[in-house]
Formats: sequence, structure tokens, C-alpha cells
Amino acid sequence: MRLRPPRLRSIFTSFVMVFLYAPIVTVIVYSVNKDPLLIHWEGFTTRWYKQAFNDPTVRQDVVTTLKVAALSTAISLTIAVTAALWARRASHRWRRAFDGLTYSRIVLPEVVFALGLLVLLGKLHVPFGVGAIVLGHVVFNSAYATVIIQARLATLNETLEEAAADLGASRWRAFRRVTMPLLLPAVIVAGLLIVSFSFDDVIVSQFLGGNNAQPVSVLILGMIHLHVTPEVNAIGSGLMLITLLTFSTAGLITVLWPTGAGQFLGLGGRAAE
Amino acid sequence: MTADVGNGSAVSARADSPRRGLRARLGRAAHHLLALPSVGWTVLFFLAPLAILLLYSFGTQNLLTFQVQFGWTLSNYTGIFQSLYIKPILRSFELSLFATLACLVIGFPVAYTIARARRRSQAILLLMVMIPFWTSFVVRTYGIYNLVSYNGPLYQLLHALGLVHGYLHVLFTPIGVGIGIVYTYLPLMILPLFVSLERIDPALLEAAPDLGATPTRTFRRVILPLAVPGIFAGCILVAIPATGEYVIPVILGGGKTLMFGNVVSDQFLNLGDYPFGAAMSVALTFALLIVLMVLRSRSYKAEQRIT
Amino acid sequence: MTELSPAVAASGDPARGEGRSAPAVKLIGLRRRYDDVVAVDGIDLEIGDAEFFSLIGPSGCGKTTTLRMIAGLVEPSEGRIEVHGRDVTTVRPHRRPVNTVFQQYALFPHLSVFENVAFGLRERRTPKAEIRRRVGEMLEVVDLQGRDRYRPSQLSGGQQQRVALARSLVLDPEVLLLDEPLGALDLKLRKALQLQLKRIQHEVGITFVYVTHDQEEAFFMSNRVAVMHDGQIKQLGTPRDVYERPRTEFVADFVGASNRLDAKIVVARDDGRYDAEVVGVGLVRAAGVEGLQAGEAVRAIVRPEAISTGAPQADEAKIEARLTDIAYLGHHVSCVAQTESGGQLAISMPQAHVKLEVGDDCTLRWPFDATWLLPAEGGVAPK
Amino acid sequence: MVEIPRPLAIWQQEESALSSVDDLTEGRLTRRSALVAGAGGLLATSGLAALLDAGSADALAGRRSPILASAAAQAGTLTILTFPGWYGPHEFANFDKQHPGITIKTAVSGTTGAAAQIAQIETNPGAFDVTLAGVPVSSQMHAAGVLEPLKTSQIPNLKLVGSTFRKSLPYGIPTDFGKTGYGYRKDLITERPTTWRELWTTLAKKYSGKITMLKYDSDIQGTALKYLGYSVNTKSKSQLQAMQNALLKLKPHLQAILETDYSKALIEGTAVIAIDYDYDIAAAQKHNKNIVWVAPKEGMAAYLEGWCALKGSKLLPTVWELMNSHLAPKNYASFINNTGSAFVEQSATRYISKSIVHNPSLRYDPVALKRVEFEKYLGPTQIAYRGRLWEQFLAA
Repeated sequence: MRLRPPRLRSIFTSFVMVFLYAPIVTVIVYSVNKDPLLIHWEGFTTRWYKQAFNDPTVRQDVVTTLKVAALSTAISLTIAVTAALWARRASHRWRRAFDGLTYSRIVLPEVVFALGLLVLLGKLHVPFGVGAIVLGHVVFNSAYATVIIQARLATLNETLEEAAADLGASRWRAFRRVTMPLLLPAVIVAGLLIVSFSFDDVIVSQFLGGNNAQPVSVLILGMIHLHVTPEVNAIGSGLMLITLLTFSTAGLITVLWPTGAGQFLGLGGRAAE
Repeated sequence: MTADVGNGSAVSARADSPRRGLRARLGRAAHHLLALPSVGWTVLFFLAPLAILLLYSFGTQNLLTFQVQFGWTLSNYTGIFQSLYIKPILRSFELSLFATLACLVIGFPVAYTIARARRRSQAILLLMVMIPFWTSFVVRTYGIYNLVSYNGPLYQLLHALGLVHGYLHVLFTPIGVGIGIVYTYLPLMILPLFVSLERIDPALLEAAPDLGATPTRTFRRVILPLAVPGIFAGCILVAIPATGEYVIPVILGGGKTLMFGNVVSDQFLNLGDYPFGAAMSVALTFALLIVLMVLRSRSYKAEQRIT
Repeated sequence: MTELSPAVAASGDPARGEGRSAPAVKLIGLRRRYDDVVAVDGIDLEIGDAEFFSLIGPSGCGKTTTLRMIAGLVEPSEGRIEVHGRDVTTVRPHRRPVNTVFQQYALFPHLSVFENVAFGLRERRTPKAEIRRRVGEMLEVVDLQGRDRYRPSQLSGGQQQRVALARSLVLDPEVLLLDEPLGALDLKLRKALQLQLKRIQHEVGITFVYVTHDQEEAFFMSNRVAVMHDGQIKQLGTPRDVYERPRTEFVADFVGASNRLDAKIVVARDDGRYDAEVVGVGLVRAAGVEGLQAGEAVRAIVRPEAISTGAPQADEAKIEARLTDIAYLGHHVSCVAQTESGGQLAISMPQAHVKLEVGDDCTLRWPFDATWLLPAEGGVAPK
Repeated sequence: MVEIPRPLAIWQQEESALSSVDDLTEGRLTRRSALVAGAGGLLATSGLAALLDAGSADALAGRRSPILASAAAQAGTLTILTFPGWYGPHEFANFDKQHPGITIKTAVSGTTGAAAQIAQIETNPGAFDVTLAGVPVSSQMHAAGVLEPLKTSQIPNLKLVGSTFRKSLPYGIPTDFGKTGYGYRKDLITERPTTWRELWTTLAKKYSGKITMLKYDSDIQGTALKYLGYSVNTKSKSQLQAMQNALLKLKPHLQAILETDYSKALIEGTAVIAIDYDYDIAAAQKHNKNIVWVAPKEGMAAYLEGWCALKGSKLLPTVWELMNSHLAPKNYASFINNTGSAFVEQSATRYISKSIVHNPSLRYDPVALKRVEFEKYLGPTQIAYRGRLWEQFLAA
């Protein structure tokens, strides 16, 4: 049964997609524009991509960005899943306190805790670099992931796990074979989201990067202080492409992997409930 | 007993186990270990840094020796209520409110469409919502800048349609900032809405018209109430960070439409007045936490009602 | 149990009185295709007023799709649907004079029991006082008085099911559609609710169209049943008719455990009966599907409960067999016997009659009248 | 090894031998570094120093280098805190050849604000060897004790830099400076302004919403002070209040206060006047011949910036050599050609692109310099006060 004639909703969704992609299209178009000032279209060139690719700083920073994103996403998701599993069976009062902590990590302006963290890590003599950036990113990324995964977990029927336990599955196996597959859609959604946060972050990345870890976001911020050059657009488009490739490879592997087949695409998971 | 401890929680907890009580207790203890990563991380890398800043907010900074001195002055807090800051504060709340409502209005049909799509399409649609956000935030925002600039592509489209004469006055206005914020935070609205809409039993959407509800009434009486947790979650995720937003106003507002987030980060990044910046952050955080708590408790009630 | 209120018993707003002479539901050439799959393949059917009608069949047979087309939740690809003579084929579900009880009840989780039942009345802008009265009465009908403030999640499965029933009945529909409403309940509860459903239907006098895959349930409650298979109605009739005189092997098989023996028509008699040679039994005089020809290979259907042991009478068939299994089911005993030809027969008889043990040889007998002949659908009868 | 200093050919205007370098400047036009943080940097530095207290100070002290081993013998990575693209592909080429063991790396000093950049230095003692800094910031860094005193004996080429510049930036080697004036489109406005007064009084109203302004506190405040006829470095409260009023009066007429791409709107014609740096207007003129540079008669505020050596560097001898190499005329010219900025070394003129040398807004002109007032370090109280005024202006 439909809410409205289907076309209206689909048309609206298409419009929103256009809205979401229009700026990205300009970024891509600008990245291949010969005009270095980006005022007119002066023809197609791959020069900016070559320039970016040949720049060792850009290459190094892309690697740093991917490292930070991968690490902080992995840690954040682990924290979020364990936290959500705990919260589900926690007493009401504890859960509310816990939720308060989760949400305050999202609420607080980043600059505030980034500065606090800078001071703290400085005092503890924690070396700045990729590790320190990850520490900071996990603070807010895990909070977003927890919110999403918790929402999903709330809808899952505990009897499934109990049934699995009753069938002799150990807790770990019950988790791995019953809970985790059901949670996977939310975990994937959360992962997609927090990777983008990790990419976007400037403040924590700049404060805690030290002199040997500089993500692309910080580099770009430095670069645009001259001009918003085509090269900057090329770096932005390139980053998107790399991420897309990474994710689709990961998706492909999951799909082709014998046991996890189909789970990756089973985002909706309605039938699983 | 030691054997049990040794085996830990990984041992199967069969229903027929004679020592089920003990296992259950151990299980509960082990269960609390699950909270450890999250709580530990939060305490070490979030609360501890904040405690330092909280202390600073009551301190003073000596302009000559440049030392932050701990103390119990409230002057940093009273300073916030200067007329200078009222305008950005009000503007922040205004823009955040507008952006949240716009995200909700735009995001709901999209989330609903995705939630009712076939499962394979769901994955693809969700991915499509996320892909634009894998560029760089700054580059993306300049993408919007280009799009809405005085004679940019949007202008040319509207002009060709005869909807606009002269230049397009969106860039460097609060509307431009609003568009930027809506764009940036839209996925944060769509995702929780999707999660809550996706879990609505499709049979309910058949039951309502079967009982005589028109599509509009079905939406109002069934879909909307059941989406309330998602709506609250989405509003929290959009409204609160949007209030503290400061990059978008700089780029799309032409530096004229400043928000409270700009003022706060300026204290830290440009003026270097840490005690005052800390006081502002604390005040902002408390104000937002109150909003948050109200929204959350409503959301809790809504959630309990439907599960 | 409960006195039925006049409002419910009268079951009629004047608007629909005139259509009463027409059948409650009439399906004409109804078809539904999904891409390449034909879910419902041309159904013609008339369901009478105040009838308890069941659509039965294995899963995937098209019975639920048919029901959903009547409800308006699925659009037919072809054909017409009439309710009391009025064509409702293109009428949107919320305007149809029919209501549905869904398989998983589809109760609104955010509304109380009272509000769930009042849902449709509120859509009709019924005055508040009347809503209160009618919901109260209906909750009594389904035996849920005092539960009006509960949330659906606080109720047992059976109670939820009754809320769903009340929610639809309170709207006083011309036809009530029930889609496997008892499917999720345990056996004991099912039995109880079957009785209750039957009683309620009787009390309210509304046409019930009931979908189930459980033939026993359908037989127990229905005035008539239709057995569906592959999107078509294979047989339509009273439960007794369908049970005792199945027209095809599929129907015979579906409506109950039946023994099938290979046979051949010897003579098609004038009185409509046949003389048939049944393998391992011999010549049997029995009724069967019309139009069987002499020499035609057929199946002889024998119900397990028609078989007994002991010396056969003159008008009885007999077969030698050895008991291979005995299962005690309370007041009944279910046995399996192996014939000399290797076929197996199921037997169901009262406990008191069983004096045999597993491994005993015995003579099985049943009246000729209890034999039913129908066309063989190719191949050897399943053992 | 080190290039021999050429005789100072003061005010000499030689044809550039390297006219082709013009192409290089295309699209890589730079703006001044945000390290020249007017008000911001000062308190920020001190604040952070205070935040980090003894911990980092110890680390700094512990790493104070013994120095003065032979620079040629040193090996390692020499990190310059600056902007990406600030230095072109040629400047370090010679130096790299001569010092195979040294890798020169540039680290981004992000642009979210001066405090963040100073935080980078403060929290990573020894990580950076050289930083780009303006007069106020370098003075503040000096006060905070993070700068290594300049070893002028090791940098003979420093003498090639005009003495005004050397005196203004005593803690580092001056490399470039920028004046704030404005550009207009002569095809889009009928007036031919030459003063700040015209901009403030008549043009602002007439072309309201078509005027852009660069976002840099000290340069804009200095500009307003110049318009009012005051010193850029005034400490008078009443003068500063008048400055603030002038800025607030102008603000409603501004299209945008820009973080980047100051002249793009002017080139496109969506703005008709841009308050901008000399070199940025010079670059914009290449894209649109109708853009006219105005060096207002009331005078202009200017920044001066250069390289400072950071305490804790393990490569100090190499740092001095690098500084010397950077100021060698050919190298220096390459840097100026890359940035398109006004230059401080007269003897490099012959290698510098014609478009810079002959550009009235950029050329090395002592007369023009008299109309320019460089921003000085005014002490923390003054900086904090001006910072608040700036904040107020933006928030209004």
C-alpha cells in the first residue's frame, strides 16, 4: 500500500538527489577545468589531477586521511556495538546517564574538547600524530555510531539470541551468528557516515596531528587560503573516488565471501526481524 | 567455581545448566564489561579534557604574564551576556531551527522512499545519500558556493526558466548559510528517520486504510507517530551541531552572517582568550544539553509507546 | 457469553439494505500477475450473505492475494469484484465496505487497545459518546472488557488477535476478511478461538471470508470452503462435500490424510456408482467423481477413520495387512499398516477398538460407501 | 657554496632575465600568510604557553641544540611551517643539490586562526625548524621564547634586504610584504577614485552590496585608521573607537568579507570594488584589464613577514644556510615570481618578472613606501583590545 502516488515521492527523492549531487558535480567539473582561476570554462584537462598526484605532500596526506578514517571507524564501531549491547540490558537510569554521555559528545563544539585534548595529551606526553588524531575522532565518531546502532538494536527481538543460546550456541557464537548479522545494516550505515566525518574533520586533525601527520582536510584548508584552485577540487574528487572504490571493494569481498554472502547488501534487514 | 570463571562468559549458557544462577551473575558482571570501551574512552578523552576547560572557565588570564590563573570568578560567564553576542546567539538558534525543519521536511519523504524501497535499492539509495559526503567538507561547501553564486549554474538554470532577473541573491545571505547547513546535515536527518521508518510493520500501512483512513490520515495517525523516535533523533543530530556551526557561515555567509559557533571558536583560535572561550563553551553546552534532555525524554516516551 | 447489543446485531445501516439480494462478494474472472508469475488465475466466486466462507490451500496458492484484492490492498490485473452488487474493483481500500483482520494482527503499537478499536470510528468522525459505547460493547463481544487501556504489547497473542477482530467488527463491515488470523497461536488457543470466532460470526451475522492453510480449522468453522491451488479454485463446496467427495487427488490429499489405492473402473453404473477393481482389495462398488469411464485408471480414496479391523461384512472391502506402527492420541489411535503389495494404509480408530500390537497381521475393512473414486493424475499412487 | 652577494644596485630597474616565469604565477597567486596574525596570535601564543606550562618548556629546554657543527655534515628533515604552494618548484633546487642529506618539508599551518598555528609549534617542540611569521606574531613568539635568535653572521645575504625591512622584522629574515588598498572596475563605475574617503563616503552607498573586503583584522583596522588619518599603530582609545565606527558604517554595504579569492568577484564583475592586497589586484589585472589599483592618498597599512628559526631545531646551522640561500638574489626572485608578491630585496630585481617589477602597485618604490605604514607589535593589552573590536565588527 502506498502513502501517496508513488511517482510524487520518487520525483521528490530524485530532486533531493540532484540537490545533493549538484555541488559535487561542480567540484568535479572544476577539477578538470583548464582555467586556473575557475572563472570560465576553458576546456578539459587532467593536469590538476596529475599535479595533485605528483605532489608527495598530497599523496602522503591522502594516505594519512585513509589511515585515520579506517582506524577511527574500526574503533568507533567496536565501541558503539559493545556500548549498544550493554545499554540494551542496562537499567533505565543507567541507560539515560549513558545516553547523556553519548549525546554530549555530539553536542559539544568540537573546538572545545579538541583544545582540552590538546592540553591533556601534551601533559601526558602522548606523541601527536595519527594515533592522537584517531583518539580525538573516536570521541565523536563513536557517539554517532552508538546512536545509530542503538536505534537498530532496540528493534531486534532478544528472543532470537535467547533461542540461539538455548540451542547450545555460546554467547560469542550467538552474537556472531545471530545478533551481528541483524546489526550489520546499522553498522554499515554508521560506518558510511563516520568515515565522512573523519574526512571532514579539521580541528582535531590539525591540533593533534603534530608535524608528521596531516590529513587532506588540513592540507586543503591551507591550500584554499590562496585560492580555491582546480587542484583542490581534484583532490576532493579524488578522495571521493578512492573512498568509493574502497567501499565497493569491501562490499564485493563481503558478497563474494562464502559465509557472509548477501549480508552486505541486506541493508534493509526487515525480513531478518 | 574457578573453572567457571576460567571459562568465562564464552561458555554456553544452556538452559539446563545446573549452575545457571551463578552463570547468570557472572554473565551480568561480564555484561557490564561491554560498557567499558565506551565509558573508558569518554572519560579519558572527553570528560578529562572538558574538566580542564571547565576549570579554565572560572579562571582569569593575565594579559601581561599570559598565565591562566585558576580562580572562581564568574566574570567570564557574565561577559557572555553582552549585547555583542546576543545577535549571533539568536541568529544561531534561528538558523538551526530553520535548518532542522527544512531537513525534516526534505528528509522525511526521502527516508520514507528509501524505507519502502526493495532491499537492494535501499542499500544503493543509502549509499547515494552518503557518497557526496566523502569529498572534503570545505571543497563541498565551496561546491555549494559555486552553485549558488551570483551568476552560477543555479542562476543560469533559473534565469533560463525565467524565474530570476538580475543576479541571484543567495550567496552571502542567511539563506545561503541556511542552504549550506541543510545540505550538510541532511544525511544526519535521513539516516535516523530511515531507521525508524524502516521498522514500521508494512501491515500497519495496510490496516489503516482498511479501517477507513485516507492516505493523509494514515500518515498523520500511523506513520508520523511511529516515526517520532526517528524524528527526535534526527532533530537532535541536526539542530544541536548546527547551532555550533561556524565554517559554513564563513564561506557561504561571506563572513557577515556569523553564528555563535564562530564567536566561540574565535575566542580559542584567534583571540586566544581561553577562560572566556571555555566559559562560552560551557554555557553553550549547558543550553544545548537542556534542549537535548527535553528532546530525549520526549523521545523515550515515544519509543516506549511504540515498542 | 455476552448479550449482543442491538447496534451490532442489527448489523445494518440502511444504505446497504437494498443490495442485500445480491451476493455479499462476487468475483468475476479475477486475475493477478506479478511480472511473470500468475498469483491468481481467473477466479469466479459468489459468497453469500452471513456466510462463513474459507479459502484454503497450501502456501503460494493465491488465497491471500485473492483476499487482498477483495480488501483493495492489491489491484487485480483483470476481472471484477462486487460487494453486494456494487462494483468495488477500483475503489480505494479506505472506501470499501470490507475490513480485514491481518495475519500478525497489525495492531497499532502506539495506541491503546481502546484507541486501536476506535481507530476506524474516529476516521468516520463518529461522536465521542458513541465511540465509547460501541468500542465498549465490542470489547465485551471479544471478551476483552477491562483491557481497554493496555498497549498491544502488553497482551497475549490471543488477546491481540481479538483486539484485531474487534477493531474490524466495530466498523460493522459488510464483509470481514480474515487472513490466517490464528496462524501465530498455539494449538489450544487456536481451538478456543475457533469456537469464539464461530460464535461471534453467528452473533454479528456478517459475511466472513477466511483464509487459512489449515483445512481442519476451515472445516470446523465454515459454511463453505474453496480449495485453491496454483491460483485457481480446485473445488468449492461444503466442508463435508469437499472432504468426502474430493474431485482431484490434490484436494483429497490437501483436505486430510487419506489413503489412496490404485484402481480401475470396471463398470460405470446407471445409479452413478461404479464397480471398480482395487489393487489388493478386489471389486468394490463405490461412489466417485462423475463421468469416469470403464477401463479408466483411478484412485480409490479411503479415509483412515473409515477403516477398522475384523471380519468384513458383505458390503465391505477388505485387505490383508500387518501393523507397523501404533500411536496413541488420547481418545484415538493412529496406526500404520503395510499391505502385501507394499503399500501403506493409515488407520484412525477409537482406542477401545484396538487390541492389536505392532507386528500383528490383520484384516482391514471398510464399507464400500466409504470408498471414493477419482481420476488418477498419472503415475502410480503414492504409497 | 653560498652565492656571493651582488653589489647592491639600489632602485635599479633591470629587465628581468626570466620573463617566462610569468606563467608560473598564473593560478598560484598567493595571499599573505595567516601567520601574520594581527591581534590573534599574541594572546593565543601566551595562552597556549600557559596551558602547556612546564611540560613543554622542559621539553624545549632539553632539546636546545648544541649547534654549530658544520651545516654540510647535517642530515635530516628540515620542516618549514607555511602554506602549501607558498614556495615554487625552483627555490630549494640549489639547496637540495648542495645538501643531499637534508630533506626540506613544508608543513601546513592551517588557517583556522593564528592560535591554532602557534599551538602546532608549542605542542610539538623540535618538530618544526622554520616558521613563516609576520611582525606581531614573530615579536610575540620572541617574547614567549620560542624563537632562536637570528645568527646574522651566518646569513650574509641578509644585508641585501632593505634596512627598513630588516629593522621592522628583527627576529627573522624578511621575505615579502603586502599593502592593503583597493581595486575597482573602470568599466562598471563612472568614478575614478584615488582616496579612502571617496570609497567610504560616496562609493559605498552608490555601490552598496557590490563591494568586497578581505578578512584580515590588522589590515582592515589599519585601513580604517588610515582613512581617518590616524596611525596604523595608534593606541588612542578614541581613535580606535572612531575606526570601529567607520568600519561598522561600511559593513552594511559590503557584499562579503572574504577568506579567500578576494578578487574573483571583481574579475567576474559581480563586485565593482574590492578592498584587497596589492599583489592580488596585480594578479587580477592579468585576467581583466578593466581593474584599476588604487593606492589611496591617505596612505595604506602593510604587513611584513619572513622566516624565523624555531628553538629546538636540531638543524640550526642548516637553517641559517637555508635562509641565506633563500635570500640569494636568483632564488629570492624565483620565490617572488612564484608568489607574485611585493619584494624586499632590491638586488634581485633583474631576475624578477617584468610584470612585478613594473607594476605600480608592486614595484620597489621608496616614494610609494612613504605612504605605507607597517604594522607593529603593540603589546598584549592593545592586541586584546583590538581583537575584541574586530570580533564586534564581525558579529555586528
